[in-house]
Amino acid sequence: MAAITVEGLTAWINGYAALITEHQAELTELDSPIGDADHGLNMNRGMTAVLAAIGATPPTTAEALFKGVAMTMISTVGGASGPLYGTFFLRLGMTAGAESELDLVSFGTALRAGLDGVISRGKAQPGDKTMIDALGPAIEAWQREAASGASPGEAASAAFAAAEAGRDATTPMIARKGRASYVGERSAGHTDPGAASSALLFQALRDVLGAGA
Amino acid sequence: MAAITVEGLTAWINGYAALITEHQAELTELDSPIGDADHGLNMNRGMTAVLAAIGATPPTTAEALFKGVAMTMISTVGGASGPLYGTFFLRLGMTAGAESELDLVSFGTALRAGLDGVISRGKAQPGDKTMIDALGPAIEAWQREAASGASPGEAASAAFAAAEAGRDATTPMIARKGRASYVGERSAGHTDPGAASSALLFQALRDVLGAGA
Amino acid sequence: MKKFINDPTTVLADALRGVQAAVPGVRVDLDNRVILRADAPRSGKVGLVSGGGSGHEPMHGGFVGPGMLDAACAGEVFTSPTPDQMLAATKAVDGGAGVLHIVKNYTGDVLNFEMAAELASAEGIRVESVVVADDVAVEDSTWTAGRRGVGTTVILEKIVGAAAEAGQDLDAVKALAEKVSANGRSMGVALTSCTVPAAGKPTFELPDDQMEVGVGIHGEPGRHREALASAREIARMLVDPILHDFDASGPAIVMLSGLGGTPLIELYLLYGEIAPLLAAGGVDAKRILVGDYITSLDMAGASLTVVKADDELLRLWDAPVETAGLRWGA
Amino acid sequence: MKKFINDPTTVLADALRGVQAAVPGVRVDLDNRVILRADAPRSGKVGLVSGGGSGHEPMHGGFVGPGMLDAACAGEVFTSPTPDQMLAATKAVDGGAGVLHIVKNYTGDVLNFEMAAELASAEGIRVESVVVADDVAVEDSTWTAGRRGVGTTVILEKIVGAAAEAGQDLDAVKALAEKVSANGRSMGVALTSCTVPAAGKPTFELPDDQMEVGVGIHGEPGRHREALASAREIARMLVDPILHDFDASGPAIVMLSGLGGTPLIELYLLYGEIAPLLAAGGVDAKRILVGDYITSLDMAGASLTVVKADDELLRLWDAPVETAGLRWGA
Ligand SMILES: Nc1ncnc2c1ncn2[C@@H]1O[C@H](COP(=O)(O)OP(=O)(O)O)[C@@H](O)[C@H]1O
Ligand SMILES: Nc1ncnc2c1ncn2[C@@H]1O[C@H](COP(=O)(O)OP(=O)(O)O)[C@@H](O)[C@H]1O
Ligand SMILES: [Mg+2]
Ligand SMILES: [Mg+2]
Ligand SMILES: [Mg+2]
Ligand SMILES: [Mg+2]
Repeated sequence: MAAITVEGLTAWINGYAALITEHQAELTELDSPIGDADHGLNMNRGMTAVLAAIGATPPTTAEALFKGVAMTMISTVGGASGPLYGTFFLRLGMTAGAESELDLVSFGTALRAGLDGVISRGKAQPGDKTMIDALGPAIEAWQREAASGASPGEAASAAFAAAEAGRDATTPMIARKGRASYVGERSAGHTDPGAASSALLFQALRDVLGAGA
Repeated sequence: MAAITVEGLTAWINGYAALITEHQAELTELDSPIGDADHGLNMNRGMTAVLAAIGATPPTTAEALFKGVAMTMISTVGGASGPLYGTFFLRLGMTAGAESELDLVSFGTALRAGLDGVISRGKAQPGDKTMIDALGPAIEAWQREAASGASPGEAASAAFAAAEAGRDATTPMIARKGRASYVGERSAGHTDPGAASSALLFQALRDVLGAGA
Repeated sequence: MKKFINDPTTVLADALRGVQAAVPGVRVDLDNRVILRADAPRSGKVGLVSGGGSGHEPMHGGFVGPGMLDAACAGEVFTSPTPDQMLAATKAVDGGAGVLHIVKNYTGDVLNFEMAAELASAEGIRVESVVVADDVAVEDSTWTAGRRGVGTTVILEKIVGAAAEAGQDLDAVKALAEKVSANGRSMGVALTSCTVPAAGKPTFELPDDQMEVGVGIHGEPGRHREALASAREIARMLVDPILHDFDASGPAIVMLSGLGGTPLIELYLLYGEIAPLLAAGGVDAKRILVGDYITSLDMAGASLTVVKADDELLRLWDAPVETAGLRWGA
Repeated sequence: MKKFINDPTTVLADALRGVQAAVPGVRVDLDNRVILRADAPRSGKVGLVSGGGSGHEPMHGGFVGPGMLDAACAGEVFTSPTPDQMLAATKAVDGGAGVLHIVKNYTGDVLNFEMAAELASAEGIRVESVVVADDVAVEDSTWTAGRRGVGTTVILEKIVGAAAEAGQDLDAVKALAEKVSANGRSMGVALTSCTVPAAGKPTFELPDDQMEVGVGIHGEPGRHREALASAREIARMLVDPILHDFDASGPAIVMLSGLGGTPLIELYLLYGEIAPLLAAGGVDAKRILVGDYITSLDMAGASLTVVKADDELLRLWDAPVETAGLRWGA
């Protein structure tokens, strides 16, 4: 059965950091009409710090990798996204355990635990116009593909496609959580910045695991 | 010998008030580059109050008229011009005395006393780029014409011409008194607002006493 | 963007150095970005920790000192501080009687303080929290993030600070904080946007003849936009939503805070219009603050806060306080 | 022009009503536009009267109260008050020990206070005056109007207020005022113009990338204009002219005042750059104020004041004061 090595997972995080830097302005722009115009800044500050931390001592297990990502994000991002992404990676790492490689199903279980962490911390429901509207469908797709024996590339492609669809589905939603909820009905018509940064997370995974074609 | 009645003097003050209102924006404009952009506002506030005061109880002597003007200006104008014009009219009234009409020489003596009051209060020298650079030449011209037996109209025309020349002569001067002195050499090239309002005083006199042709 | 800064990315660190240089009686932990009472921890005293994004000065760092906060955590401009900052502050001020976290109701602040409380509890420190959510510009609902926390926070920090200074225990201090929080309402208006240094341009565009009614202190959009009105009309737009939201009659502590770019003469002028409206609504303004207390960088605007007060709250309000932002009796 | 006003012509009257509504312990004479200590006159105490154009709040009305001024006369915006206002104030605060007029060196202020002093003397009140002329941006000369009076006025009012409160007589109070005045220097910088309500447009045009170094508090032009610089460079532009003007080494009271449109976070940041420069110049900043104390309507900018201090001045500085603008120990 196909497995993902800790090197692959590390490449995923590095790729995510690069995508965040590339899309920083765009994420901040999305956060302007319905938030406080800092989501790109926040994520970039955090992922830049993550890159530096990983570069200093390359982790050898999934748990070490993701706990490191979590702690760095928690202590550098701030805002709503810091504790939420931090919790995501913390639970992901704890569930993945001290392994040097993960099969697709185990990785899916770990992703699901991360998502559950985000939900229990942020109390958002699907449809509240938050990052979980991208994370949820993406992780569901991954788990479905993994269960049906797909290749890593196939699973990642499906997850990314689902994340993008989930991100786009936030556009018409009326925000009920986070800063965007203050503008109430006027939040409709704008894509959620956290959903957009979550879609990038699965874009990075797809890029690392191959197009799966 | 020709005389100026208190009605004529009252008409002078009324005419001055009208000119100030008419030129308010221009006086404030002159006060912008070398002052604090309020000379027109200040003078208009004062002369509007003077009009109201005169209208309420028309004075019957020169002393009553000018003391009233002085007290009203002192209590409504503020800034540098309030006490200076106030002092001018106070001394003018005190020297003119409780008369219902004045000959040209007596009026000239009273004007001179007013000017002396401005100088002793403000300590400005001719050439310091202040109102006395218009008042001084104007009053000198009036006294010269009065001594040589000119008509009121002739004296007033000569005084106004001298006031205008005095006002224009302030343009190249470097201010040594008042707010304009803060900008030092950069005050050169701008006409002094107080000299401009003083020229209007003699324009009003000329208008009331006839062109003298 | 015209600001006294060296570099948009070092604003917070540079400003904290200024606080360190200018304010006696506080200690600035530059690494953790925490402003602390110089004499912290005070043994047996409940520790009060607040914090939030920067750009709202004097809140919160300006309220650290005897009779008010023990520590304030400074986040990046308009961004919640992080749990490790809060943990450092909590540990530094714990004198054995536990610590109260004073949190404004923004998802970021709430979540980060929650994590910090978990971490502090894991280290054996008893932590309680109060969340201020007083901005009547936002519709309240248990299904959403709820109201934003604004001006009531300042008044709460003063009152609760006096109680902690007087030796009240953590349960009492927490109950008092919840009482103040429940009794406070705020409403703001912006005449101009603020400019976040890192963004370099105004957060929102507001035409020269428009104002934003119900604006948030991070430049969040308000209830609506309308034509710039007179101070008299604006006073009504601030007072009415507060009086409609709760029964504010009786004694009160009232604060009219500038948002950073509005001079004091305008605030007094506006307060002159607010005072009769409050009186007509039965509000007896026993204590009044007019000035910059909770700001939004350089935004021109104002925010009105009304906290219903009883003798207990007024007595605690009047107790000595010695901070950069509020000082009396000391 | 975006301001909290009703009408450009009623700004002063409307703002004074706000002061009356908001500030306890003062009485506002709306007719004469004078803000008075509620308990004036105090028998046997030297009365302290200050005043000037409005638009510099909290100066001077915000400094009326126990331990500071007895009365402040409010002129129209940026225009000296008139002698009758000053006379009314002088009469209202004279407790038989005479009155000190505190005057900033602007021709209008000097002349109007002079006339008021003459009128008060004629009514049998002993009046002395001190004229503050501390702005190093202006070249000093006995042949001109001399330097403008700015920030030292605030520090003088506090110190002299403590001396008068302690019962010092008029000669002693006047001598003290002259000592403070002689020991103070100020320097300001503007990032933007102010807008006088009656004018409705900015007093001067300042391009987006320029600043005015040495600006006056009425928007008077400064020493020169130059490209907008970093806080670090601006700090040097404020400190150097002061240190070059006099030997400022030794203990000092230092004030960094915002000009009305600059938020506190920037003032602290700027002070963080000023502090080491002052220290390097031998200035031992014993007491520090950072905030809005002498403003210029909504101008973005700052003004630095350094007053050399000895034990006497520091002791008087620390004495209790209870005003809207400065308060401690009371
Ligand atoms: N309660 C929540 N649960 C899940 N995600 C949330 C919640 N609140 C906010 N978010 C996400 O966080 C994003 C905003 O992050 P960011 O801008 O970095 O923080 P802040 O709102 O504090 O400025 C939103 O776009 C949304 O996706
Ligand atoms: N010492 C002085 N002596 C005579 N005139 C003076 C003196 N100082 C100022 N002025 C006059 O006052 C005018 C300015 O008046 P105004 O703008 O009303 O007062 P302010 O300067 O207080 O704003 C100047 O243009 C000048 O003519
Ligand atoms: Mg945001
Ligand atoms: Mg002027
Ligand atoms: Mg934020
Ligand atoms: Mg003026």
